[in-house]
Amino acid sequence: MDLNILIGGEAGQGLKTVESLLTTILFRQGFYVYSTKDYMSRIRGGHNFMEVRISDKPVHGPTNEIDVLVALNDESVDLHLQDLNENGVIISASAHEDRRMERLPAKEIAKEVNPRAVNTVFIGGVIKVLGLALDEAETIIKEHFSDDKEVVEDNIELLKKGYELLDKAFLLERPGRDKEMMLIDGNSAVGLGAALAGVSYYAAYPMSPSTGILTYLARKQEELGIVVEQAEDEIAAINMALGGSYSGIRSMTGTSGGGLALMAEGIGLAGIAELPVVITDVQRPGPATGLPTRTGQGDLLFAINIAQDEFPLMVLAPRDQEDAVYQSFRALNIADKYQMPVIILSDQFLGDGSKTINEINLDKLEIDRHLITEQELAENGKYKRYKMTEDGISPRSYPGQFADQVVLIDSDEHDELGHIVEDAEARTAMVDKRNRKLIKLIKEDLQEPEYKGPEAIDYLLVSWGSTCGPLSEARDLLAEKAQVGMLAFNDIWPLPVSELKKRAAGAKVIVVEANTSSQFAKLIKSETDLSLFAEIVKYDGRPFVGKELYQKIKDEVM
Amino acid sequence: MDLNILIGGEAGQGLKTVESLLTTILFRQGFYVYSTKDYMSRIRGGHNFMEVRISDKPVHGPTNEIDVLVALNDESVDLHLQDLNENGVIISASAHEDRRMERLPAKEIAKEVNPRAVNTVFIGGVIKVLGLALDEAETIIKEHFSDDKEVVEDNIELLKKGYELLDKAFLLERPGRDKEMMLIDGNSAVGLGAALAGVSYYAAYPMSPSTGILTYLARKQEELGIVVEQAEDEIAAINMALGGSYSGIRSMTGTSGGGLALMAEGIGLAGIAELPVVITDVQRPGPATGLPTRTGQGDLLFAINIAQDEFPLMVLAPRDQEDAVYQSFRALNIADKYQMPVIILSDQFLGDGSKTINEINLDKLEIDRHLITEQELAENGKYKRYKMTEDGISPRSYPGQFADQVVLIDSDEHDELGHIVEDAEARTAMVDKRNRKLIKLIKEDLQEPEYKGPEAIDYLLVSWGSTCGPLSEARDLLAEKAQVGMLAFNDIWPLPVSELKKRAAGAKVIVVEANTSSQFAKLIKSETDLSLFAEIVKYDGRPFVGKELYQKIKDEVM
Amino acid sequence: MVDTAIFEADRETAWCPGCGNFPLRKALSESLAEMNLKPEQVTMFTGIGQAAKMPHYLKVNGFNGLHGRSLPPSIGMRIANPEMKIIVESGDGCTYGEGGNHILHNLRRNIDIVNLVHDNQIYGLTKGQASPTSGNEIKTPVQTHGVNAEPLNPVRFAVGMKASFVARSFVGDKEHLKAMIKAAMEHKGYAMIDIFQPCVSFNKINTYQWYQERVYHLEEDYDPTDYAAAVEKADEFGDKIPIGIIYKEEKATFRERIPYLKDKALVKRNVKPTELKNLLTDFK
Amino acid sequence: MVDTAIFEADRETAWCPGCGNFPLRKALSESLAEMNLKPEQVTMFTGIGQAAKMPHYLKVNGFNGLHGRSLPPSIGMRIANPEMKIIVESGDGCTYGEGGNHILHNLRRNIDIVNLVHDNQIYGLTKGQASPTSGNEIKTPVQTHGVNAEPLNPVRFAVGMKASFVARSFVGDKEHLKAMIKAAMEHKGYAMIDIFQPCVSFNKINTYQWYQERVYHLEEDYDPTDYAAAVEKADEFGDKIPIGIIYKEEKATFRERIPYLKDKALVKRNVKPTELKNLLTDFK
Ligand SMILES: Cc1ncc(C[n+]2csc(CCOP(=O)(O)OP(=O)(O)O)c2C)c(N)n1
Ligand SMILES: Cc1ncc(C[n+]2csc(CCOP(=O)(O)OP(=O)(O)O)c2C)c(N)n1
Ligand code: SF4
Ligand code: SF4
Ligand SMILES: [Mg+2]
Ligand SMILES: [Mg+2]
Repeated sequence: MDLNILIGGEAGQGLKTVESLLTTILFRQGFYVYSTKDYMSRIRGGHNFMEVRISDKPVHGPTNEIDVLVALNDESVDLHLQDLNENGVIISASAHEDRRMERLPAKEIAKEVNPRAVNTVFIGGVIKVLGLALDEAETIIKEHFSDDKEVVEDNIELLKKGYELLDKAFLLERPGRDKEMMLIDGNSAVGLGAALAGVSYYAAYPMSPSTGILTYLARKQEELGIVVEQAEDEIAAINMALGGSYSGIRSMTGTSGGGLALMAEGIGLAGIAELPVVITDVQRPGPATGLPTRTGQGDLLFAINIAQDEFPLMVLAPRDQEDAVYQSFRALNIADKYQMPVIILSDQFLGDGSKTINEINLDKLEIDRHLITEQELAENGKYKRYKMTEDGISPRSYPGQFADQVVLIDSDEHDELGHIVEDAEARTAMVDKRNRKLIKLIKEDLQEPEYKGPEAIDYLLVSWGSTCGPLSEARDLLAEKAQVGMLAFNDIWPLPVSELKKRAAGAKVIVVEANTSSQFAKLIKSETDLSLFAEIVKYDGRPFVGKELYQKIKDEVM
Repeated sequence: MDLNILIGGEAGQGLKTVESLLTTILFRQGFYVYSTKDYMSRIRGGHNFMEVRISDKPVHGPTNEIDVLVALNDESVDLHLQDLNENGVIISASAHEDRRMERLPAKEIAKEVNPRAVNTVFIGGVIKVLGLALDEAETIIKEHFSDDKEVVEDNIELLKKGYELLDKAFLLERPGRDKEMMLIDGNSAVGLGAALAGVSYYAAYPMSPSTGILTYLARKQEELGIVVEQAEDEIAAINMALGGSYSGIRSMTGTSGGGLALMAEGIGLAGIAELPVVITDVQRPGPATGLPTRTGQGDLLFAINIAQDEFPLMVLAPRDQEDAVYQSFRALNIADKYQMPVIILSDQFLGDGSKTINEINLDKLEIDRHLITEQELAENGKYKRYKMTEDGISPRSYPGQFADQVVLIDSDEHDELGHIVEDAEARTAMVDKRNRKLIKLIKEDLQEPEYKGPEAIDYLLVSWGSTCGPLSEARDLLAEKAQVGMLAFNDIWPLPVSELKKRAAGAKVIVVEANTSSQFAKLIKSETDLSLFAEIVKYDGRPFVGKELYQKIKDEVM
Repeated sequence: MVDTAIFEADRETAWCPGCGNFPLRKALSESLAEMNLKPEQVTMFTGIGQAAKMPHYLKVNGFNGLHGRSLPPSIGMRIANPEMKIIVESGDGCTYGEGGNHILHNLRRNIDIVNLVHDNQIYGLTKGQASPTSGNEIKTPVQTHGVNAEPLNPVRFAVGMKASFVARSFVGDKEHLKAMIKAAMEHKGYAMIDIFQPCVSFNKINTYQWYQERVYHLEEDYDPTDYAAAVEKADEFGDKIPIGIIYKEEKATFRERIPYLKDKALVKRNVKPTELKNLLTDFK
Repeated sequence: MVDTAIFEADRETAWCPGCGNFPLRKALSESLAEMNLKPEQVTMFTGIGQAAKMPHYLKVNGFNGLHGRSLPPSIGMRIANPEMKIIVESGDGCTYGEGGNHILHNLRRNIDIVNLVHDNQIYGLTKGQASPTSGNEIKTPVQTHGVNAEPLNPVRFAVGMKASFVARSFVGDKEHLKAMIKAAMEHKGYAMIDIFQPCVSFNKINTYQWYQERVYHLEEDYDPTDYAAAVEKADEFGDKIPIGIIYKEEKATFRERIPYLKDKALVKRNVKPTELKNLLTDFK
């Protein structure tokens, strides 16, 4: 079973609430859910739509075919009818000439009860069409509107009305669920990972599509006793975070491309001053303003090469919403361990999309701050912030931690104490010390990409970050035609190469990514001697779709 | 004949004047000169030195051996004695135990005449030691202090005293000169190229080592009738320049790494809005503040990948001071032709160093603004700023140029008129249109690297930008041992690959550059299928030296 | 007076129905028409935000640049072109937040432009976070317990900087707003108008009614050239909020301080490299 | 009082002999000692410039960050640590030029720090270009015909913003400067001192003598809490320039506006993921 519900309408019509309620209802009923948002950079009007794909097996991305088309306005029917399946259903307030049409005069129905709750009529209708029961829906409406009893009653009444008015079209059965699951969007996932990792300070400037991380953490700030601060600009944001980090607290920021550009110099400061910090870049198409609410993977080489000159940093790209929780947690640990900036490359598709994931396993999560203890200090004598060490990692202390010791960090090239130096030897030694940290990271912490497929393959598909889900769906389909394997990278820089070299041997390598110039393919070429067979790109601002990818690879490449 | 004069002392002792006068005197006497500056990021004190290398044949870079050591303080003797040639001479105010010592009690001598002109005594001394006549020196002192007759007289008196007190050690002969030559530093060269190209607006924020471009153009602004404006920050600088460009005037900015980082978003704006602009990045070691007055080539991949997502841009790196004039001129032409940002990658070595070059050939220089004419407009009908064209170049007009036509540019993705669009097709089409410009550029304007060496080679040395000079000196020395060729790149992005592929066939490729991770080598690998034999790097903030490079390549690589 | 219609200020927009940006656009296009300007004689520089979409919604030359960077490109144009009527327009977040450093220094430059700030005391386009002018009491998805910083009073700030023309207006008072725009356009030097512009979607505090109840016209005999009086008026921001020209000082503009520039239009400059031979003599 | 020597304010510097930074350092170290502070109790945040090298030249915790960015990292520390004495120190170019947006918004945040601005009315480290406070008459290699913009009067700007503590002092008057520093350190909230600091290498106009002839102490009965009086005093910048606390207003600080933060030192916060199980329930 694999079913896709599309809800279309104008900005300001409450699409997001419909999507969120429906997604939660279906999730609670035991379905695997994947929902995506396609919206314009405006507050009212235009055309937006949300898709909710459900299945009794895990779903990893969107699909193009529609089974239930919920049209909050007429335009939605015109725009999406072409994708409606033969046995699909249109739920709309006005009539359309299509045999699949089910009219639900929501406005009229709601007028008598509560006009503001008009969309709940549709929710009821959808549940009926799917052939499900109302019970879970009622619970969720109660939770959602818990503040106001009257509103709850109105909504339940309308839910029921919508339910009554339509007929069952599908006869879905609730899947059983043998373990705890969660439903989470990528932005909240990054925020959750950070919260679990003990982030105490999140300084950021609002920017679509990254604002969800900011608002998730802001919502939790009082409960956690942490501080979320809106900076005056992104330059302030990164420097505020670095100040927090210097002071001993885990600090983080997040933005999208244009904001990342403004943070570049500050990220370089984190590099030379050896300050841990995590920056999430939720990518959108650019450059400059570009398409503010769409998706893409165009920031890869910019992120890896961010800021003038060189310094160790790590760039990682979560594969999906579950991975995002763990990677965000891990990023904060790695930043602390190596005293360096870590960039998380997310994107609008991952950040705004929600997915059913396994419950986060808290027992697997261990925080290590890597701060020196009184005893370690005593062994070292005078505290040297940039002490030369074999692995390049200097003892880290924060101001005020120890009596009589001060902590000095510097954006100039410096000596072990943090004082400005200019001579050639000191410069070279300090660069080498910093670079040694990456060698250790590669040895101890780098994650090889996940492999999926048979041992002997003809084709090796390669994804990075959020393209994993759709490409994995494509691989499963392709596997019916040929011997196809797939590598899904989440660590991007430094680039892990052993699994890649191993799997690529004898296979035709196809790299799939959402930008125009195949940036990941370029990276592979500059870091290995591999020849690539094909590069598949997309840069229209829309996410990859598994079936589409399957078709494209089959037709154009294989 | 190949002779090197080092002048050492503290900041604030007037080293720069000594170097500049001496360099000019020797240049006027017909020598080929190459002078470099090694100074600290401070105003007084510390240890600075300048080197002036002269020859009767062209010189392309510094050397480490010293023939004349002019020590304005004692520390200079201590620090540089080790590099003094057997038959070298030390000129110093105080006595040192070395047979090569020539005492010149400049302070005492100057006290009686004019204490502020103390350094002129040394200039006189140097000229004598070299075995040259005073005539040219007198002329230049007169030019330099033209404002004040008394000062001129004092200086000439001291010049003569210094001359009288020392003995000839070298018996140089003035080389003949059969053509007009110029002596110019790299920063002025970029400024001069821009001035010749008709730059009307230079907006920048001071930053070592790029400030020389700003001050050169400021000095000329009144004469040229152009505007040089100090911005409040680098973000303003790039956006001010873009405003000028939009308005129809050639506009430019310049900075160093940290400032370039702050300009990243604005450069992306130039990309998507298709505004011509030239940005000079005079590289210094970083990241963050780093070594503000030293040299390096660490910004390469940052510059190529600057800003989020993708857009066509060009990056070029002048090979020397002469090339810098032409490349700066060319950069403004290319920016206008393709309506895109062009980054000039210079560095402190090139920017602060002065070289004897051939007179700039003005007849070779042609300005083309690529603005549409009234007639072209008429043929096109309504003006469309982003009209779809085969080669990706849309007709360019500026606001107010034509009655009834307005010019709209946009940082969002847009349609032909510049209005915001969000749909997938329009996005893809506009990205493709922009990208087509690079294809045309590669076909029509890309410069292959210069090749030097025999046709059949065993080794191919590769430089980019200012490393050309020292590497070329190393090649000449290596050519005595093996069949060695060399390619000197000045166009970096898009990367010209044909000459490289041709010369690399059958040769061992050795890439030489001033950064830690061999960025140009990475670029070659990602753009070609070449395997590289060796990568030679240096990142101590000091320029490459020909002989040193020769030694290193011979010992470690060959 | 030219026909207001030539400015096409009836184009479709992405603004919310009822938004204060509509009356602002109307007042602006009428002012331009009444000043007998044609679209090609006017250039609008904006940043990013709901306000900043303006150049798409009427016909003038437009530079829709980066968030926070509406002002800097306008300087480039003023240098290139002494004739062009330049309007810099953006939201309160764009102008006073991300772009704070530019307004700070362009008040000092006294560059001859008009700066219209759509002050809705909120970040509209990014869905309702606090802007620098948001009151402390406003709660948003980011400012969950209200705003931690004191609201910026842009007028007091600009008066404290002795900007050469500082005014406040309100989209709910079209005639006033038009008068302010025209006065600003006629003023020689930098002229800022902070314009109250209700955001019906995200700012539930500073509504049309909220402003209507508070704004009042400056007294007839108010003298905007009196600095002390201006400081006092600028500080009024509570139950009563004055609208009008709060401060005005005639002084040399940026262009006027460049002695050799005069009326020269650099956009007409024509350079021949061969005629610049004297540039080479410095290096000989 | 602790021994001033523990601050090691006699370290070698890269400053020019005779520079106004020397007396500033002396006054600072003496003030800290007289306030009984120890080096580890004080943290200094600076940007880049000659002034900004200060944390290398005396012993306190130091964050020598980016040009223009002296203020933002200090906010991170104030949030992490309520106890630490925080001094933000940098040049006029760094603070008011590149960093203008941060001072603009931190005046609003009223973050509890001391901001010492070395105002030499010039860019020292980059060899003498105009700074935002440079007078119009100064000519430099960039400002070849003088400065095109009006000089910023930082005190008038800060008073216009109603910053909670605005003072001006002069390195040539050590006792005054020390008194100002101590008052600023004791003040609850953001406290700025604009300090005249002659640059002997590049500013030949605003010399020791120039300042000496102009500065005068505020009258005994001057009331810095009187806004109107402060505005008037702030505007005096000519033949006579007042030094002292020009404006002062007690108000809630940034930390105080975060209700749940109180005296909590986040730097002591200890998190165990297994104890945060309730964070997962939102997603179930
Ligand atoms: C560098 C950068 N940071 C953040 C954003 C996201 N952004 C777009 S508009 C906006 C705020 C808009 O507020 P305002 O300027 O008040 O305009 P309004 O929408 O209220 O008219 C923000 C934060 C961006 N586009 N670029
Ligand atoms: C992003 C960036 N831009 C420019 C510079 C170059 N820079 C270093 S110090 C300085 C000006 C210093 O002036 P000021 O802050 O007044 O300090 P002073 O040297 O006068 O004490 C500049 C422009 C830089 N380091 N970083
Ligand atoms: S969000 Fe607010 S400011 Fe933006 S268009 Fe809607 S009502 Fe207007
Ligand atoms: S340049 Fe000026 S401010 Fe800097 S150290 Fe020298 S005298 Fe002081
Ligand atoms: Mg706003
Ligand atoms: Mg200064």
